[in-house]
Amino acid sequence: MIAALLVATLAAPAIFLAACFVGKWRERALAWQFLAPAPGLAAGIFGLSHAPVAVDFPGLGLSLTLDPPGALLLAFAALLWMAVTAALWRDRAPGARFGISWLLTMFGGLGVFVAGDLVSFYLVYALVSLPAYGLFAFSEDPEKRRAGAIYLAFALLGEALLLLAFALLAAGEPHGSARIADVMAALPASPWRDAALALIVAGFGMKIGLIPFNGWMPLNYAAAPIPAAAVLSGAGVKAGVIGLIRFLPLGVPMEGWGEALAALGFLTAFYGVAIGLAQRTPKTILAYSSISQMGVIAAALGLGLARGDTGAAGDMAFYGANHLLVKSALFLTIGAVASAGRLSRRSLVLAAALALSLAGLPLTGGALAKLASKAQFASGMPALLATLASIASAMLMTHFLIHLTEMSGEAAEDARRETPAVLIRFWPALALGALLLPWFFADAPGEALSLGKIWDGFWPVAVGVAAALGWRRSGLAAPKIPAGDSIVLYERGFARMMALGPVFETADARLRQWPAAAASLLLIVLALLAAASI
Amino acid sequence: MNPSLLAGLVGAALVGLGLYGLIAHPHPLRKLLAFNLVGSGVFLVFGVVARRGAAAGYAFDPVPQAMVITGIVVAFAASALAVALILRLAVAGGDVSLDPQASGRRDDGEAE
Amino acid sequence: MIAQPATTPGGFLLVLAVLLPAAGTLFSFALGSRAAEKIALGLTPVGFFLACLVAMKVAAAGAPIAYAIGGLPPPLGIALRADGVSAVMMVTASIIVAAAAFYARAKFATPDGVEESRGALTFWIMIQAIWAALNLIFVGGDLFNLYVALELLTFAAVPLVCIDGRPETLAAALRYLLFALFGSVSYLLGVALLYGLYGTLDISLLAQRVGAAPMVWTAAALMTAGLLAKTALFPLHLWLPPAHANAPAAASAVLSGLVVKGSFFLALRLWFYVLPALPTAAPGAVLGALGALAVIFGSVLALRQARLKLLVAYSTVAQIGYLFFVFPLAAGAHVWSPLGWSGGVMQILAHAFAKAAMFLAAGLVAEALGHDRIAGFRGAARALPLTFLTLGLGGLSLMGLPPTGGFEAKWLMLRAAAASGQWIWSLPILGGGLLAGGYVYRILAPALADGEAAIQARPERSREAIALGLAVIALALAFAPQGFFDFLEIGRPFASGSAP
Amino acid sequence: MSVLPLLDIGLALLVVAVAAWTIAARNLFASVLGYVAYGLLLALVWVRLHAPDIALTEAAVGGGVTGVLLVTAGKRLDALKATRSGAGPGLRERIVAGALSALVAGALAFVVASLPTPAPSLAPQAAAAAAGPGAGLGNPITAVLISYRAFDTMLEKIVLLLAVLGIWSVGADDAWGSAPAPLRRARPDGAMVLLARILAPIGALIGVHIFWVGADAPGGAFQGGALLAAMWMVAMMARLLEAPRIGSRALRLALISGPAVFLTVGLAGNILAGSFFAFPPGFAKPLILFIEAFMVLSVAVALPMMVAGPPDGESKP
Repeated sequence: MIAALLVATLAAPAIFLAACFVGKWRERALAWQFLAPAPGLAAGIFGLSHAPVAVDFPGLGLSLTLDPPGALLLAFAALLWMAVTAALWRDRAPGARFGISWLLTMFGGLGVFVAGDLVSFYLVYALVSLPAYGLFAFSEDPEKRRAGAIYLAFALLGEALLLLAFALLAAGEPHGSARIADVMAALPASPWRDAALALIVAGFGMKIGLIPFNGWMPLNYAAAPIPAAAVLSGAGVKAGVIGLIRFLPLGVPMEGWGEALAALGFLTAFYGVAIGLAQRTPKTILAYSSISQMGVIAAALGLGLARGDTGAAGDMAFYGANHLLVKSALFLTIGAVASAGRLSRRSLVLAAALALSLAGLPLTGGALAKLASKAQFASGMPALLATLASIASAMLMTHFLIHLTEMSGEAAEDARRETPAVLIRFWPALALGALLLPWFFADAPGEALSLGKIWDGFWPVAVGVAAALGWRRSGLAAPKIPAGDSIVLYERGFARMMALGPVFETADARLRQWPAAAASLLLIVLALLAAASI
Repeated sequence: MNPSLLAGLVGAALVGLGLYGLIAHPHPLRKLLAFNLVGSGVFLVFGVVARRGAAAGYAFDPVPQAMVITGIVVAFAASALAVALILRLAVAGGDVSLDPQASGRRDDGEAE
Repeated sequence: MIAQPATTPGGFLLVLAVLLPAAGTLFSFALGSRAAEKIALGLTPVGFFLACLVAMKVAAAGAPIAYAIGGLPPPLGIALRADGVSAVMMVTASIIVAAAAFYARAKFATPDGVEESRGALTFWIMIQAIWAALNLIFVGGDLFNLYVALELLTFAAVPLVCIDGRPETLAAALRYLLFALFGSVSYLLGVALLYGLYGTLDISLLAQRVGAAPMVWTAAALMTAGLLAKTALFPLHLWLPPAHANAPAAASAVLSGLVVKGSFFLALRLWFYVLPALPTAAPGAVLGALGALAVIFGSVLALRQARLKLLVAYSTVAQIGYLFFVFPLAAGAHVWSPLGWSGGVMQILAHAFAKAAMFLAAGLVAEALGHDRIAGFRGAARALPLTFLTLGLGGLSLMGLPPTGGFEAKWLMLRAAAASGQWIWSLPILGGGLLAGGYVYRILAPALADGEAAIQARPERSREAIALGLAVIALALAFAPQGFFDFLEIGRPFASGSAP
Repeated sequence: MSVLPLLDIGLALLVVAVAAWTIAARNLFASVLGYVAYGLLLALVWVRLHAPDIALTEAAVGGGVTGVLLVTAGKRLDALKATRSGAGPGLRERIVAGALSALVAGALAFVVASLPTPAPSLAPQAAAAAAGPGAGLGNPITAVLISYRAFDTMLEKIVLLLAVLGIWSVGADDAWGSAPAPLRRARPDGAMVLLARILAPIGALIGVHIFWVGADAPGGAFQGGALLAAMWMVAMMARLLEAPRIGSRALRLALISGPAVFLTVGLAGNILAGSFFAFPPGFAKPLILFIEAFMVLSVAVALPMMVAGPPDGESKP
């Protein structure tokens, strides 16, 4: 049963995709593609109680697996995809180019949670990364095209790093198996362990926006229409989280590696907030909040790695699942607020609860997420940093709420146009759902309701909110930092690299002159002779 | 010095001369002559191998000699094809240079 | 090495596979261009069937099949031998030749009212001759016989380059011919030395006799350099971009997809079948380094082309580079050698199908838009969806993204590079993939963008389908089962089970 | 010390000197003439290497037909003012080129000088096979070409055919089917015509003779065919004969006849003698002569057509 569901998780989007290649079915396939994640949803829910499961198809070299962290993220991601997809195609009929990009991204976004061998994981990971270009970059707007090109460059670079990482993983497995479970079991003893780990952290770090690979994310979310930003920030980024969970050897203490990743994670968490506070557009602020939150996840995974704690995987899956719901709901909030014009008091409370959930506001899902991370941030320096991160998050989200209410007319108009009417109408329900749903999946929800825990969760949020409001009242202006911060430097470096192009052209033109080519022929003879004689 | 070694050295010298012509001569017909020099040098090496292989009542090993005959035919066919191209190019363009930059002719003109 | 009978059951198929298209060229020449088209098209299914039969025989025997021509075994006679790789290459060649032939019908039909036309006769004869030459290259067991095959290939390929008679194509053809001729004599010189050393040119006999002597290395260096000149490995690529970019699309597909692989295949034969017992690590590294330079230079230059066909041609320069990583990655009898070998062969196949598909598609684009300037592609994908789907799928394979044969090739090569500790080769493999991403993006991003492309003539659906079919094969290669890779090991010296 | 080694050394020096002249000559035409002389000298070297068959081939093809080809090309280029082509490489490049060429030639000389003794040879096998597959052929080279390595020879004839078609294909579209331009535009003078009238029939007879004895003595299909071709070219230059239209069916059939008959007999060998390109015992010699006769025809027609070049449309019917 569960095996069939796992297969169906991949087969359903594949079937819809195949239907798109028949001209007369295409439109209908795209309109009904909201059904494609249904098997994934079922598999996720079923998997929560039945995981871990693994199904192998040796003839195809394909394995599918589902473990509890994967099941939780799969269920939430499938739910999000279904809801947003259904709303989007009910409201309007996006073109085939957008629709197929959407379907491909969804295919990959569900597949990463069940792929059990290196090659299929690589395939679905590429799907969740590359086709997303089509969701926002085909535009007359040069800023969107720029965002697209940068997005693609990072995605391809990440793919390249991971390909090498996977090759090292496969080479370290003595029996030639490509199953993730097998290669990870062999990794601690592998001679390429350190290189593989570095590539894994860098490769998946690009997806989750770890510094210094964070710059593409704000550009991407600012350029993407709100439904796309919702699924990309919610479900898409979690491909990087599941990647780290799957490909970090969490059961074996890795001192050094763990600490390094934790430090990088915390650095990213604070860096994201700091740069985010200097931004003014709600979408960009949310992007920096994502960077910061992913930094927290990376830090927790790093600490888990250092201690050899497998529990970090489940904890961070829960943290990520909560972020998945909340962040996508927050993007929809921008649309809802924009179309309402002014926020009613009730809506403001709801939006604030949603936003501050990311800082661990008590009674929200965020409180549970924060509780889940406690095992990693138990005491000492990590605990302190985690608390500071909560405060910082609360500041950033307050900053977001302020700018949400002060959106320019043009930005509001864009946001209103981008968001499907259904989602605007049902926004309060969606927001409530995002706040409450995690309660049904937490291990011990009751614990979060104890007074002590409530106080623990409350005071950092209060401090953060107060600090943000105080800062605003002080009138101190934040420095102007362009969205994407470090990306500007990369672009400059890239332009300098592109300036090398003519150098290559000149060299090529020289080498293609007859005398040079003929002399090369003789040189090759002599070089081969010399090499063979050594 | 025995004749076959001498012929071998002549072959090597011809190969060297031809290779120099290949690099240094801009005119394609001169390159074609250089090719024929290298070719005949290679055939001489075959001839030396054949002569050294004299055995069983034969003054030479017939197999490499037969290969030379095949090789000469192929080399002639190549020369004839190259000459046809050179002449046609001279008629069409008036310029037979092989390096596009030297003649100002670019090789990235429109396709079809 | 296991002694093999000179002629095995099914060996006669190898002779037929060569003679069938050879006879086709003769009959076509006598009967004129109208008949030549029918003969060439009619032979394609037969040739495909023969190639499949050869593959089945090899698979059934689990060993190479062979044929001693005239019943006279080597060293005096000439033997043909087909192992796993030969059979796979024969099937590949037959598919791509067939695709190019059916695609070319629109351009190279003999016009009504004319008894015979120049372009038609030339195209239909030369494509059969290329096919015959390739089949011989894949199964030839004698180095001099292979020289004749190599010349047959060159003589058939050159006229295709200048078939439209424009001065720039004539210049390209002349450059190609002259450079290839020097490649041939270089190869032939090596052959002469090997004969002088060992008194035979039969590959398997030579493999038993060669030793690591300076004379052997001289012969190998000369032969290899000659073959590289014909393969257009950087920096010997002077002739390739203009020749492949200016030939008609169907011809470019065959030239880029197959013809350069012919001489490369002989380089494989030389290093892996004639000299497998020798320490080839250092020359292998030289070849790999040239390959790395080819990948980088070819990709950067492809990135900077303004015309689609030149871009695709420079991409061939880069993709040829990947082939040469097989020399450092598959040499010897190591545990990783099969990985490197499979990766190298997979790269041949993936590039053959992907590049043929892309050239055919590029031809359709040029016909439909009246030009092939990338800057003028805005909105073209909406007007020519199938054609740009073909370019996209082919591009995916060049980039090495899954699920494509190009990915499979890079995946295998990277694993071989990691396992052998030669991580240095992973840099050009990955860097080339990134650059390929760049040039594929340059084609597709404007084409997929909004806009109205001015279509002059809508391409026929059947020709679009042919190009797409090849791209789909390049995709399907990713799903090759383990049995396919085991098949590629049949007959490879040092393959598991036949270690010396 | 006998005279012969001195003669050998003198010949070797002369060949290298003439070769160097063809490379060093400033003038294109001078270089071409140097090459023709070189081809004839080379034939002598082949004689000294006990290779009379190759000497015949070299004299007929290397000196004769190639000479006409190159001289004609040189003249036509001269008429088109296309004998110069850009500036050559500079002095530094020339020095590098010289050094590289010398290195490769040096390596080659070293390898040739250190070829193993005793030399490996297939002569014993060829002698042994003379009783079998090479039955009845006194000239072992003919046996190699038509029997042991028949596959090479048949394919090489197809190469010739492809070259002919390749040459034709560079012609103009609207000239297709017509005859190539005459080898000489000008009307020849009487002496030339007379020479041709006398020379051509005698040469043709010698050509047929060379083919006929080629089975047992030096000579054979290619040498005979080449001589016939040369005589046809002499006749064409004297305007006694004109080049045929390339669309002519007879010409096409003559061109393919050699490889086609070879291929057919080769295929039939599988049924009649148990293997492709094998000859049934007892019929080997007549079959070989039969094949060679058609090869002579193909060669005799192919070489002049290759020299004549693409159809030019002026003699269109």
